[in-house]
Amino acid sequence: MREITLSQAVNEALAEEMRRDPTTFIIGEDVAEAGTPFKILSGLVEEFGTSRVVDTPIAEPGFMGLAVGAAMTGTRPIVDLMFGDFIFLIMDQLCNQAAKTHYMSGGKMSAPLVLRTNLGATRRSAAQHSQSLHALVAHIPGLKVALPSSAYEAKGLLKTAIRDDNPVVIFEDKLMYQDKAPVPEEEFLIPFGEANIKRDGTDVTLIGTSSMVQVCEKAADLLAAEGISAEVIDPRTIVPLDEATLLASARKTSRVIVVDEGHQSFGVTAEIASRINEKAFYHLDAPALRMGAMDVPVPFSPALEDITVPTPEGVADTARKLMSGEMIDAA
Amino acid sequence: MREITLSQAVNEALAEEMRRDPTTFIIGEDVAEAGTPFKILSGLVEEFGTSRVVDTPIAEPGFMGLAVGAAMTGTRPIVDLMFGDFIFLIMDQLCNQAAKTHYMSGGKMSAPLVLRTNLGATRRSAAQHSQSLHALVAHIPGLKVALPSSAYEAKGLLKTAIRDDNPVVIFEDKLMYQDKAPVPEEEFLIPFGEANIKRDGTDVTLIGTSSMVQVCEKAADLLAAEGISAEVIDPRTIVPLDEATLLASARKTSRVIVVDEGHQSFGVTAEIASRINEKAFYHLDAPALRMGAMDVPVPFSPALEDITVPTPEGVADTARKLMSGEMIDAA
Amino acid sequence: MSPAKQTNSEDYLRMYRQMVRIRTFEDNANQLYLSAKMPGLTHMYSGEEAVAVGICEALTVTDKITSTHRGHGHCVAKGADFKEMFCELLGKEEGYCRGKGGSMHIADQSNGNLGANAIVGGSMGIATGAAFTAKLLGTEDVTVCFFGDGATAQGLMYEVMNMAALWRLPVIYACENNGYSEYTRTDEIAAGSILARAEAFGIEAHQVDGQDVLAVNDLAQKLVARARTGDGPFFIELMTYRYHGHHVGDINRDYYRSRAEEKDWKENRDPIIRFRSWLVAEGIASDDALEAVNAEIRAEAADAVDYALNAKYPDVSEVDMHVFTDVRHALA
Amino acid sequence: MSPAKQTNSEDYLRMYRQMVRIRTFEDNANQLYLSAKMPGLTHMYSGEEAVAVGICEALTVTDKITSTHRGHGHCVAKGADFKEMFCELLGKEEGYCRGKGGSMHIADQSNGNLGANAIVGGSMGIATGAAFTAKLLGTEDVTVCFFGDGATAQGLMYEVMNMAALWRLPVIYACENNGYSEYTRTDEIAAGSILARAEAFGIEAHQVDGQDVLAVNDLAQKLVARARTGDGPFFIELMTYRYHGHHVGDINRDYYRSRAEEKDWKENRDPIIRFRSWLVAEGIASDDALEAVNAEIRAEAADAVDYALNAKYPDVSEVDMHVFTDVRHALA
Ligand SMILES: Cc1ncc(C[n+]2csc(CCOP(=O)(O)OP(=O)(O)O)c2C)c(N)n1
Ligand SMILES: Cc1ncc(C[n+]2csc(CCOP(=O)(O)OP(=O)(O)O)c2C)c(N)n1
Ligand SMILES: [Mg+2]
Ligand SMILES: [Mg+2]
Repeated sequence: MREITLSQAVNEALAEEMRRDPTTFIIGEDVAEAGTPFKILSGLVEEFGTSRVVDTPIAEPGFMGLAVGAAMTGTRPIVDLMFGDFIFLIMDQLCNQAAKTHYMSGGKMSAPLVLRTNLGATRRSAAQHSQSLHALVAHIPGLKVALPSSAYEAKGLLKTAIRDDNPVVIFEDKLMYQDKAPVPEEEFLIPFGEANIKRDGTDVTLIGTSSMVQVCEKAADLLAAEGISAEVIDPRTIVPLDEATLLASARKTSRVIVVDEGHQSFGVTAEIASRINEKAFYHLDAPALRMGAMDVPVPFSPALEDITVPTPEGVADTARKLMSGEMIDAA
Repeated sequence: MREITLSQAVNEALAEEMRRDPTTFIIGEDVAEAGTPFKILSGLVEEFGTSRVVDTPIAEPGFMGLAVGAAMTGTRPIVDLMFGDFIFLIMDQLCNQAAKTHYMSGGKMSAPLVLRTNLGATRRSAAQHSQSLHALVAHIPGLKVALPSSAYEAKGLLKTAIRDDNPVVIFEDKLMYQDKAPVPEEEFLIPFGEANIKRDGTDVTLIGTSSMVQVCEKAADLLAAEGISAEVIDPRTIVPLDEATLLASARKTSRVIVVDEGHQSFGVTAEIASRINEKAFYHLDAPALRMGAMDVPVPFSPALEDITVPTPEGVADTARKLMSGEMIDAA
Repeated sequence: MSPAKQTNSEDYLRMYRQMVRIRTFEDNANQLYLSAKMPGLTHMYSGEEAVAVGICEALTVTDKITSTHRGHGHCVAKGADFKEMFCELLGKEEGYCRGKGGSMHIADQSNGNLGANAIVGGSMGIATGAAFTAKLLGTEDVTVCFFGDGATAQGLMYEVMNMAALWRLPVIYACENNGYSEYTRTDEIAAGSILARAEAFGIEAHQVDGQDVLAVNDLAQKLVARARTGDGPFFIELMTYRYHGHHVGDINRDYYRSRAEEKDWKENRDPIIRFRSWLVAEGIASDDALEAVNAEIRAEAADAVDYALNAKYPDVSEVDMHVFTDVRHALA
Repeated sequence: MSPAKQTNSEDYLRMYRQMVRIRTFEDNANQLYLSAKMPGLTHMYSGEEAVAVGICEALTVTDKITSTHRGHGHCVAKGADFKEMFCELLGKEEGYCRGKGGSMHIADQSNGNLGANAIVGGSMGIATGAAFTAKLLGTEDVTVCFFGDGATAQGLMYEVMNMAALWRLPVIYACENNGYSEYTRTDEIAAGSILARAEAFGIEAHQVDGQDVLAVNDLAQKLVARARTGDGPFFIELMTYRYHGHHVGDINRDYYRSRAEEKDWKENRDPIIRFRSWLVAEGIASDDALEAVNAEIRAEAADAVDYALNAKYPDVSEVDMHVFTDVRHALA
């Protein structure tokens, strides 16, 4: 199969869906001629024109609010939020308005929009351009949350998101934009709520989201060399969450590590670990463990930044401890 | 001991601290002559004048940002955010600015401010005036988060918050403003990070936050009548979290239910349950269970709203199931 | 009051009727609150009827509006029925939002009312987005964004006005300046000039007497027509007054505004009284005929209240419905 | 260029020196980027020196400024040292923020620089709050809020201007209009008039040639003095130009602005060249003396870069320090 970058995958998904549905449009800062600072959208304005690839002023709350109203009245906005950190600016429009429109209207109105943004540290961009804030939106009922882990998922999940009648937030890993992966030429969609078992294993389950799927796979490689068989699962969407697949694996391996790039405390790992502990407790040899990013603002200095996020070595290390029954903490 | 309402307790805490420290001031909408819509601040503008009890335009991001700058330059702002739901409007100033100032400056600057706001449903105020959003701020490193569960805690925690050199968010339960509790006449502070064991018990631990402490106590009453001894613990602050006290209780009773009024998924219950599962796993007879508010926007209709939040009966019910080993889900 | 301009006296009578319907609706809602039959609380539109009616009468049914926490007036003016409205206020299944929204989120999609909003200024983006849709899809719909003087303090307004101006969107920002935001006088929270703020973005802005339904309607007709042909956006500041407290529970309000002031607005500038005298003076309707209209509306309201009080609450199984469009029960 | 007004030629020479220091700093920072010695990327201030220097030379050391993503110029102008600045850019322990902030968060509290900010418009509240402190505590400090033309699209600006105007806070909003926000021309993202937007809030607003350090300084001196005595707030729009791309990596920029335009600004309106000719023409300094200043600054910068390249990174144990003021290691 041909290989394309995550950036190209996003571009293709947008182009295909915009061809398919004339009510879709892209809105955000420098999305048109510049194609975003990450150059993800190159070529789209040439094909779809400035009425459907809309450059905005630097007014995130404004264009997010505009997208909500547009979605409520018959279009399908695809909002481009340049950095995931800016989600703090649009929380009101996203969480008080978009997320609640369908419910508050008793099902009469809806806001079918997609918010495309990103996550991920270690890009030397410091505390306001490096956050992974997906846990925040996952906490708000009414929003779906997708976390593609490669070009393949980036394309399939984005296409699904655009066709979904609910507000969907999709976080791309900005460090992965240039990473290539096999992506079929033919059209495909990835349904929401279906986890992907990246690798079968029997000893320990590594659940990784977004950027952390690769980290888990590398950890699994390290473990395999030592004869430890790790199963690696990518939930792909955290709302909805494919609990069944995660639980089946937990019941099979009896040991689980959840890895996510958001801050560990009050984050995604807590929810996933809790569900596994709750529903597979008697199958577990040890508690489901969590590895999130450190609970510190992301530091600029490379010397510090690199140690704030989970690494393959760190995950493998935790897995080894789980295997050897070394869970002193829990005793 | 004299009894005062939570509203009076807040008022006293503010008055005492404002007398003590001339750099403190209150800022928010209708805080002066009106004393807020909840009439919590009555009398303060008369004592401290409009330069220190400052009515603002309806511009939450603006006055929150102003507070950050004021805090950075030598004052101690106490921000009044009328409804906890409006926190979505100020997330950028709170989470990208205030929370990170100390860290990003390598410890050279700080933002000693208090954000007073509220949480709690069942007031028939619908989806945008009923949310309990404390999990969101607890996820952001650099913010402390206090959840008073009675007039006593409201006073003691608020005074501590005002003297703290870090940004602190304190969520009052708006349904409790008129509830009375014994509060000493003499000055007192409640340190952060010290849970309060409200009631000793041996069979099951009920960890409740804010409004849910009362719910847990009532559940404990119901259970006591059946011979089940429930320990009730109020963490009082979730950042910092008094893990030691929670773990000691979990190890003692072997059964834990965490009850919180925020949405259950990706919320506070997940973090607390995860920590207990992680660190007391081998002491538990069953997984630490979670009871949060339903993962739905808060509905207006009383017929629906009341069932979205945990109740004493519901908590007692879950405790009974835990006691009887009826954790089918986890098997 | 302006001279008669509409050729059709039916238009005048509909405007009168709609203003009386709003006032009557609010009187009943207030009664429901005072008699503890309504859950929560609500914000009365009484006194501001000419604003909603003058503007909405210039709109077609597919034109859109966004409303505020003080939203019953807009809802009635855009064509809603009493029965579904009272049901909504009481949290009943037959309400416009199946009881899930209540007073602060009442909406009526069938008439283009995109909903009340409990976040002050929260609908400004929505209104601008609705206008964006009209432009993108070429529907020719115009959107009116209602908001209060207090909402002009929200930064969102300036963000969306900028975009609306740059892209010439068919949206009209209608600022209902009733002199107060909650318990605070407008001049204490608004520096400079509200009109100039819109003009600074290159938006044509007008001030109008919000107690004169004909003046409001006249201006609205013109601006809506121009917006429809791509000449927008526009900004209107409508000078008006709310008769009740900020919300139904705001009874003792001497500390922020005087009774004399309230009395003056009610007695000397009431939009319904003024318009009624004018209708009679111009010979468009007799006082008796208008009195009959009032009575008919009172009866309609009483029936609707009665119906709503006896209507059933949504079944508890509805609690996790409508979280997502494609999941019947989100928690099942 | 304006005629000499300062009585002391030292003031002129300091302004010259500061502008050259900024340009030299940026040339070195750019070199560090191009030679892959600097982590991340950075936004160059070159071309805009007269803005930061003209304004900061009107401030005292305790007066405050807030800065932007394009913040090196403000930092130097407010009195910072090269060594700590380069250390910060390279993520070293001796940096102003112990390497935790980097280019986009560089701050220098000792000179009243409250920090660069990576959120466009993000510091507008902070600046207004600093002015609030001055008023509440009676310190008489003035705060200058630097921001770009692009930042005028952020609603926060209007929210805080409203409060600053209502409360007459000693803050000066300094809009560095360099014609672009990222890859977009200002007229494509700003409707109406930027000055009028401030004026609509009752704020006195001025436009000034941002390439003329004397004009900028002259205006700043006057407004700072007035703000200090309670006559503020003020708004200044400074017309200027950035020589480099939006950030150091923005090399191919023909698609959004022409080389001819860049050439024109660099050759005909450069603030340093203009001021240097003026200094020589007015007999305040000889060309040789100014050349010596340049050489001295170049040497200072080279030394600082060298120092920073060899300085040590913070110890990994620092990673969880400074999360809270009262907890040495947040994760211990
Ligand atoms: C973002 C936000 N802030 C504050 C409030 C509380 N609040 C509700 S109505 C209101 C006053 C609104 O004043 P105005 O916009 O003039 O409308 P009016 O009530 O006069 O019709 C306030 C402060 C809110 N609902 N939303
Ligand atoms: C809230 C926010 N939105 C977008 C960005 C990305 N961004 C960084 S600089 C910039 C352009 C800023 O333009 P302007 O304010 O004119 O400053 P200039 O770069 O021209 O100095 C943008 C869009 C950001 N950092 N913060
Ligand atoms: Mg008002
Ligand atoms: Mg610019």
